[in-house]
Amino acid sequence: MGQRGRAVLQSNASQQESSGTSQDALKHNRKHNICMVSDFFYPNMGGVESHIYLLSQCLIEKGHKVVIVTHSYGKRKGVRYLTNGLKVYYLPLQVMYNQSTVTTCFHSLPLLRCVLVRERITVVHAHSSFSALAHDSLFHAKTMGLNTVFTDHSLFGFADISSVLTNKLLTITLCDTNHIVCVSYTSKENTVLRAALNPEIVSVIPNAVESTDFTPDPSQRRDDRITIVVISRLVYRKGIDLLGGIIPELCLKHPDLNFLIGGEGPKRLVLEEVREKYQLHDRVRLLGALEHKDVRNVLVQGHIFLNTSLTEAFCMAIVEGASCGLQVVSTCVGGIPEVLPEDLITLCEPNVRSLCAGLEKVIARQRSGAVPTPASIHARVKNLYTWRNVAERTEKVYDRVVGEEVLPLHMRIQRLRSHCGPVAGSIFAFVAVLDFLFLLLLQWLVPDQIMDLAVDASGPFGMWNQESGIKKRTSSQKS
Amino acid sequence: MEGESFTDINGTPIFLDCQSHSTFCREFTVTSPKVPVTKVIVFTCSIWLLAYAVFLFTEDTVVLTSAILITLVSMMLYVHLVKVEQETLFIIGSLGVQMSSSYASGRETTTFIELNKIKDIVINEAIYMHQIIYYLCVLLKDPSDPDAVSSVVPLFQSSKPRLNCLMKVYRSCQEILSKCP
Amino acid sequence: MVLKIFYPQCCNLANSGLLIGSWIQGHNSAVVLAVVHYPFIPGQVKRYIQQVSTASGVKLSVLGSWSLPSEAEKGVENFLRDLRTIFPQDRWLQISRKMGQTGFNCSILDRSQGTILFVHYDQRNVMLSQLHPIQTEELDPSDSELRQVFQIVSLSQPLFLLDRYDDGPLKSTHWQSGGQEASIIVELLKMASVPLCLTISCLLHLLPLNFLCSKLSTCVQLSYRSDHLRALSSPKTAVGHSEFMRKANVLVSILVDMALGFLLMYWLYSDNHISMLANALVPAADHVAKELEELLQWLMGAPAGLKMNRALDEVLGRFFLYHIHLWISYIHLMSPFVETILWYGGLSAGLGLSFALALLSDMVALLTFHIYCFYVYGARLYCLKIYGLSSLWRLFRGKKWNVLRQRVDSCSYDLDQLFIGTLLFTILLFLFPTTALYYLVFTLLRLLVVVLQGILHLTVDLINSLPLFAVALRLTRFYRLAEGVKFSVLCDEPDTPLHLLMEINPLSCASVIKTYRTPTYSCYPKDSWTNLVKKLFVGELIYPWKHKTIKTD
Amino acid sequence: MGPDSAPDPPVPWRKVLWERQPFPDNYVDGRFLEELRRNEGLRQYHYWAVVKEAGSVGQQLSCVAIFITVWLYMEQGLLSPEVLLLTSLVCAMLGYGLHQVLASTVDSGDEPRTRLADLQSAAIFLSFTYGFSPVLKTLTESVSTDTVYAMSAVMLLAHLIFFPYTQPSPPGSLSLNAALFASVCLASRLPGALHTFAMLSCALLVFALWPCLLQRLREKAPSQFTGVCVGMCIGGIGGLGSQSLVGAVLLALALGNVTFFCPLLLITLQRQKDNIQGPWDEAEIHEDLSHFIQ
Repeated sequence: MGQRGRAVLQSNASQQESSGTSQDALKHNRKHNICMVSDFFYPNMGGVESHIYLLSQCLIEKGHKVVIVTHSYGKRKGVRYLTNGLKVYYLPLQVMYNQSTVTTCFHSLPLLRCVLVRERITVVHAHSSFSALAHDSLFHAKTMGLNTVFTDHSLFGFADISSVLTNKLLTITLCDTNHIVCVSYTSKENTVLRAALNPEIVSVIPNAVESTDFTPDPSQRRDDRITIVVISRLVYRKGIDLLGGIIPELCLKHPDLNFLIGGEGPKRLVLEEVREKYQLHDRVRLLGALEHKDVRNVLVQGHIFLNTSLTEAFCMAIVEGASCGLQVVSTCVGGIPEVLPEDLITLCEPNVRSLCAGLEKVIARQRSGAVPTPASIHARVKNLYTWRNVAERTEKVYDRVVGEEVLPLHMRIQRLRSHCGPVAGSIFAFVAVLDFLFLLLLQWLVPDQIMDLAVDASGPFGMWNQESGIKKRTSSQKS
Repeated sequence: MEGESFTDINGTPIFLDCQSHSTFCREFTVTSPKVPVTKVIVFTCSIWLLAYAVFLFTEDTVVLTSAILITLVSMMLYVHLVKVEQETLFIIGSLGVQMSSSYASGRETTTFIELNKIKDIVINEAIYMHQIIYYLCVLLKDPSDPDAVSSVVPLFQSSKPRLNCLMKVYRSCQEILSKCP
Repeated sequence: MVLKIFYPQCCNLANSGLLIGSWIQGHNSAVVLAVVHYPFIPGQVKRYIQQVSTASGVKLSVLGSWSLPSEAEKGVENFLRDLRTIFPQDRWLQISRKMGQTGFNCSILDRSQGTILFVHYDQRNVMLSQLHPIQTEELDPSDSELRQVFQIVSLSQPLFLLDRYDDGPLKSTHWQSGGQEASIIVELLKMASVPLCLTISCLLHLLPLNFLCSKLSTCVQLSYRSDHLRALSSPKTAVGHSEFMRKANVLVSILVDMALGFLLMYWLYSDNHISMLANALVPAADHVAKELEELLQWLMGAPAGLKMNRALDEVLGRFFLYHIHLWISYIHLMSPFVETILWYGGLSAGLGLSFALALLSDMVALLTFHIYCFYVYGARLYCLKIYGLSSLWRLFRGKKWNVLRQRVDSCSYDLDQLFIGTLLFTILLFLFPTTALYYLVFTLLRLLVVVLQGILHLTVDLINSLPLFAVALRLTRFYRLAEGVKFSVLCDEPDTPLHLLMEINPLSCASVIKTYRTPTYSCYPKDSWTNLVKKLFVGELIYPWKHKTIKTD
Repeated sequence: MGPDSAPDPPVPWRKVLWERQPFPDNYVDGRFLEELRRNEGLRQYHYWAVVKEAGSVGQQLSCVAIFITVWLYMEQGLLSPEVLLLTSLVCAMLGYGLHQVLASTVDSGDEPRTRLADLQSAAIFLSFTYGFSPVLKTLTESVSTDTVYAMSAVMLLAHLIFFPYTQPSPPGSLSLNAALFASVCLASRLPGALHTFAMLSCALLVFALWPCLLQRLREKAPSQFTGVCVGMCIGGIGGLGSQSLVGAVLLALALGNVTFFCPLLLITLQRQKDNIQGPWDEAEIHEDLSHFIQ
C-alpha cells in the first residue's frame, strides 16, 4: 500500500516532465485513453465480465490506458486496482434488477464526468445492452463531446413488449454512437435491425478463449464409459428442459453413458427430478456452481461436450469444450454455427429428438474410434480465437473512431429526431438538452481545472509498467 | 517557515504551513479561511426575514423570538461542531503521528497514533459526494496480521486539500517514516 | 535511531544526581522515574533499587546522571563519567542543563550515537491515569510503547513513597504526595466496611431470592439490586481497574438511588400526600371506566360514520361492557384499602427511587388489567380473522400454501370446497371491519399503557446503569481516564535535542458512559419498529420490554 | 482486418468466425440479413369459425344476464322463493340426467364420479347454504345498497374476465369464486332467509353446474352447442327485456359486438401484422417435456 502511494508520487513527477512532449507522442503512436463502462464486472462472474477484463489486459499490454467503470458491489466501492494497473471505479449507484443500475438519465453524470475528465479519456467503450450504466455513459459521453464504442453481447427478439421497449432504448443510445462491435454475424444482423443502424459502422469481433487454460488431458477420461459434459447456468434460456428430456432417453439406450453437469440455477430442480425418477444418481452428477479455474478439470473428464442453449450470441463454452479436445454437440441457434468449423461440431435442431440423434451419431463415432485425438482438436482450435487478436481488431476500431468528429448539440438533436421517430426522438432530444444544461451547471460548480488529474497506472505514462515490483503486490489485492 | 497557499477540492484557497522542529519531527498546519461575514449576514437576514414574514401573518411574537434563538443556537453549533479552522498533522519520527483539528470556537480535538500501529501513510482515491478526490490517509496495522490493513484514518478531513498540497505533505512524511522504520 | 527519554516534569529543577528509571523493552527508549541526589553511598542506592524493583515488579536501574548548572564545578563532569563504572550499564545517559538554555543536553556513552528526543510527562497524572481501551494482560515487549510507559510509571508507586520528609540516607526528587494523610473517619469506614460486607452477603445468601418471579418489575429490580449488593459485598478487594470501577459505579448509583428515594419518601409522608393520592385514585379509576364505557357505546353505534355489522357489534360491545362492570365493582371493593396499600408501598422508596418506580410500573400494569384483557380478546379475534381471510383469499384465487416448500402453489379445488370457502370468505370479509375497529381502539389504549410502562422502565434502567462514578471522575479528575496522549513542542532550540510535552488526552464523556455502563437485564425494546408494526398488523400480542433472562429459557 | 481495409477480395465471403477472411470487420456482404423472415407461422382465421368460438363468450354473458333477471324478479317479489327452488330442482334434475346420458355415450378416460359422491356434494351445498342463509341475510345490512351493487358488478365482471372459455369444465377458481361472492352480496339484499337460500341455489346452478353441462355438450354434441348458445342469448335478452328495455338493448349490443364485430376486427387487424424472425430468436420448446419428470 505504501508503495502504491509512492508510485503515485513519482508518476506525477514524471508526468510533469513529459507533459510537453506527451501530446505529440499520443497522436503519433495512437495510444488511447479508454474507459470501459458496464454494470457487469468482477466480482460478478460471467461472459461480459471476463470479456471486459481480458480485453482490457490486452489493451494495456499494447500500451493503452484503460480504466473500467462499474457500479459498486456490496462493500466493494470506490477505486480499486487490478493486475497491471487496471483501474476500476466502483461507483455508488443503486442497483435495480439483475445487477443493472437504476437509470434516470441524469444522476450518473456527475460521477461519470469526474472519471472522464480526471482520466483524460478519449474513447468511451460501453458493454452489454442489459446495462443501464452503459447506456447512460454513451449518452453522457456524447454530451461531453467524446467518441463512443458499444459492444453488444446478446441477442434479442422483436416479438414481446419488453424487447420492443429495450430496442427503442437501444435505438436512442446507439443513434450517435460512433462504432458498434458485435460478437458474431448473427448478432450484427440482430443489432442492426434492433437499433436501425447503418451496417457499415458495425464490426464483428468475436469473443476469445484463453486456450492455454483449456488444454486436453485424455488421461483424466475413463475409457470404459462415455461421459457427456454440460457446463452452463441451469436456466430456461440454456435449454435445460431439453437436457432433462435427453438424459433419460440416452441413458436407457446406452448403459455406459454418464452425464457430468456443472452449473447452478433455478432449473436444477428439473434435472434432480429426472435423476430421481429414473434412478440415475450414479450416472448423472450435478456439480453445482463451478469456479472458472475448475471448469477445465471438469471438461477434460468428458468425451463429448453438449450445449443445449436456446439462444446464444457467440457461445464461448463450445470453444472451451473443443479446446479441451471434446467432441462438441450443440443446438443450431444464434451465432453458434459460425463459431466452429463443421467437422468439429455436430449441430442439431433445438428439440430432444434431433439432439439425441446427433449425440447418438457422435457416441457411435466415439465407440468406433473414428474421432480425431484431443490433441489434434486442441491444435486446431488453439489459434482460432485469441484475446490478442480481439485487442488488435478493437484497437483498429478505436483508431477509426478517434478521428471522427462529435456532433454538436443542434446536430445531435436533429439526428435524434430524424432517427428515433418523432415521439421518442423529441423526448430524448429534450433529455439531451437537459443533460447538456446539467453538464454546464456541473462545470460551473466544479470547473474542470479544479479536478485533480488522475495519476496513470497503465498507458503510455503508466507507473506500473515502470516499476515491476508493484505489479506483484497489487495483483494479490484482487482477491 | 513561510506558509504556502493552495486550494481545496472546491477551489477555495487554503494555507499550508510546514514547521520542521527537527530532522525527524514536522508539523503541517492547514488553515482554512474564516467564515466570511457576508455569508453570516445573509444567513441571519434570510432567517429573520422569513420569521418576520411569518410574524406578519400570525402576529405572534414567539416566532420572532424563536427565530433569533434558532439563529444563535445554530451559529454556535456550527462554530463549535462543524467549522474547522485549522488541521494539524504532527509527525514525530519513532514515536507516532498526531492529528488535531481546532474548531472556530476554539475547541480542539486531538488523536495520537503510535508508530507501531501505523503501517504507512499514503495518498488514496475515494468517491466523495459527487466527486472523486485524492486524500491522505494513515493505514493502521491489523494487530493479528502485520501485513494486513485493519482500518484507514483519513487526514485533513475537513479542509480536503488538492493533490499538489497532499503531495508535499506526503513527501515529507515519507522522508521521516523512511528514516525511522 | 532516535533515543526517546521520558522525563518527569518535576525533575526539571532537581539537584544533580543519579537518574533512576527503566529501559523499555523492545523500544529504544527510557523512562526516568526519579533523581537520587548527592551525596549517596552506591551500595545503598543499589540496595534501594533492588527493594523497589521487587516491590513494584518493574526492572529499575540507574540510567545515568543528571547535573544542574548551579553547581558548576569542573570536577563534576569527570565524576559523573566515573559513576558509570560503579553502576555498570550498557548505555549511560548524561543529562545536563546549561545556563541560558531551557533545553537540556544529553550525551549517551555507548557504542551508538543517535538523536535524542525528550518527552516530558507529568508523573502524577501518568501514574494515576488508566489508558483506554483497557487491557488486562501483563507487560508485553511487543506492546505499544506508551502503554508500557504508563504501566511502568503506575507500577513504580513504591518508589514515590520515599518523600521529602523521610530521614533515610537517600534523597531523591520525583513526584511526591504531600505525605500520607490519615483521616480517622476514612480509616474507621474502611475498618467497618469488612464486617458490614460480610453481614450483607450472609443475609443475601440466607434470603431465598430465587422464588422471585420475573413478571413483576419490582421483583426484577429486587433481584437485580441484590445481585449488585452481592457483588459489592464480596469481602475480596477489587482486582484491576475495571472491576474497581464497576464496584464504585454500582455503589454510587445505589447511594444516589437511595438518596432520591428518601427525598420522595419525605415528600410523600410530609403533607399527607398519601391520602390525597389515595382519594384521587378511586375517582380516577372510575373516570377511566366511564370513559371506556362511553367509548364502547360509541363503538356500538356507528363510530366515525362507519357501518358495522350490527349483530356482531352488539355482541362484542356487551361483552366488553360486562368486563368494565366487573372491573368497577372490583375497584369499589378495593377502595377502603387503597390508602393502606399506598402507605406501605411508599415505604419501598426507602430502598431507592428505582424501587418506587418499579412498583409504580407494576401498579399501572395491575390497574390497567382490563385494558390488557380487552386488547387480548380483540387481538385474538382479529388474528383469527386475518389468518382465515388470508388462507381463504388464496382459495379464492385458486392457490394454496405449500407447507413443505414454503410457497404458494396453484391448486385445483373441488366444487364443494370452492363453494364453502367462498361462503366463509364472504362472511369473514363482511365481519372483518367490525373486529378490526375494536382491535384498533383497544390496541391504541394498550399502546398508551405500554408507552407509560416503557418510560418507567427506561427511567429505572437509567438509574441502574448510569456510571455516575466514572462520569464524576471524568469531570473532576480528567487525567484518570485517558483515551491517549497528546504531544506539543516544549522547546525547540538549535543546539539542544527536541523537547516534547506529553499530556493526557481525556476520554470523551460519551465513551465514558459507553465503557462503564453497568450491564442490565432489560433495556432494549423487544422488537424493531418495522417488526412491531408488522406484529400489530397481523394481531400478534405485544409486550413492552423483554427481559434477557426470559429470552434464554 | 480492422474496419475499412482490403477493398478487393478474391474469395467469396463466408458467414463464419473461425476463418480469418480478407475482409474488414465491418464488411457488409450481399447476403446480409438473408435469413430474415417475416410473419412466420401465421395462423389464418376464418370468420365464421371465430364467430362460433365467440359464441361461448356470448353465452356466458347471457348466463349472467339471466341470473340478474332472476334476482330482479325476486327482489320485486314477482317470484316467490318456493317457485324458484322448485324450478331449480327440476332444472338440476333435468341437467343431471342429460349429463349422465352424455357421459354414457362415450366412455370417458378419467374415472367417473359415483352417484354417491354427487349426492354427497349436493347435500353439502344445500345444508351449508341453508345453515348460513340467516347469517348471510344480515351480513350486508349496514352496508349501503350502492356499495353492494358496485361490488357485485365488479365481481361479475371479474367472473366474465377470468372465465376459462376454452375449457369450462373444472370451473376456474377465481371466476367461480367471484360469481359466488357476487351472488352472496346480491342474495343478502333479498327480504327473507328463504329468498337468500333460493337465490344461492340458483347461483350454484347457473355458475357452477351449467358450465359443466355445457362442456359435456360441446364435447359430445358440437352441433347442438351452437343452438344452445343461441338459445341462451335469446333467453338472456328476453329475460332482461321483461324487466328493463334499456338493459336488453345494451345486452343485445354487447352480444353482437362480442360475437360478430370482434372477430371481424381480429381478422382485419391480422393483415397489419409484421413480425421479424431470424436465427437470433430464442428457440421455442414445442415438445411436452413434462412427462419426463412426472
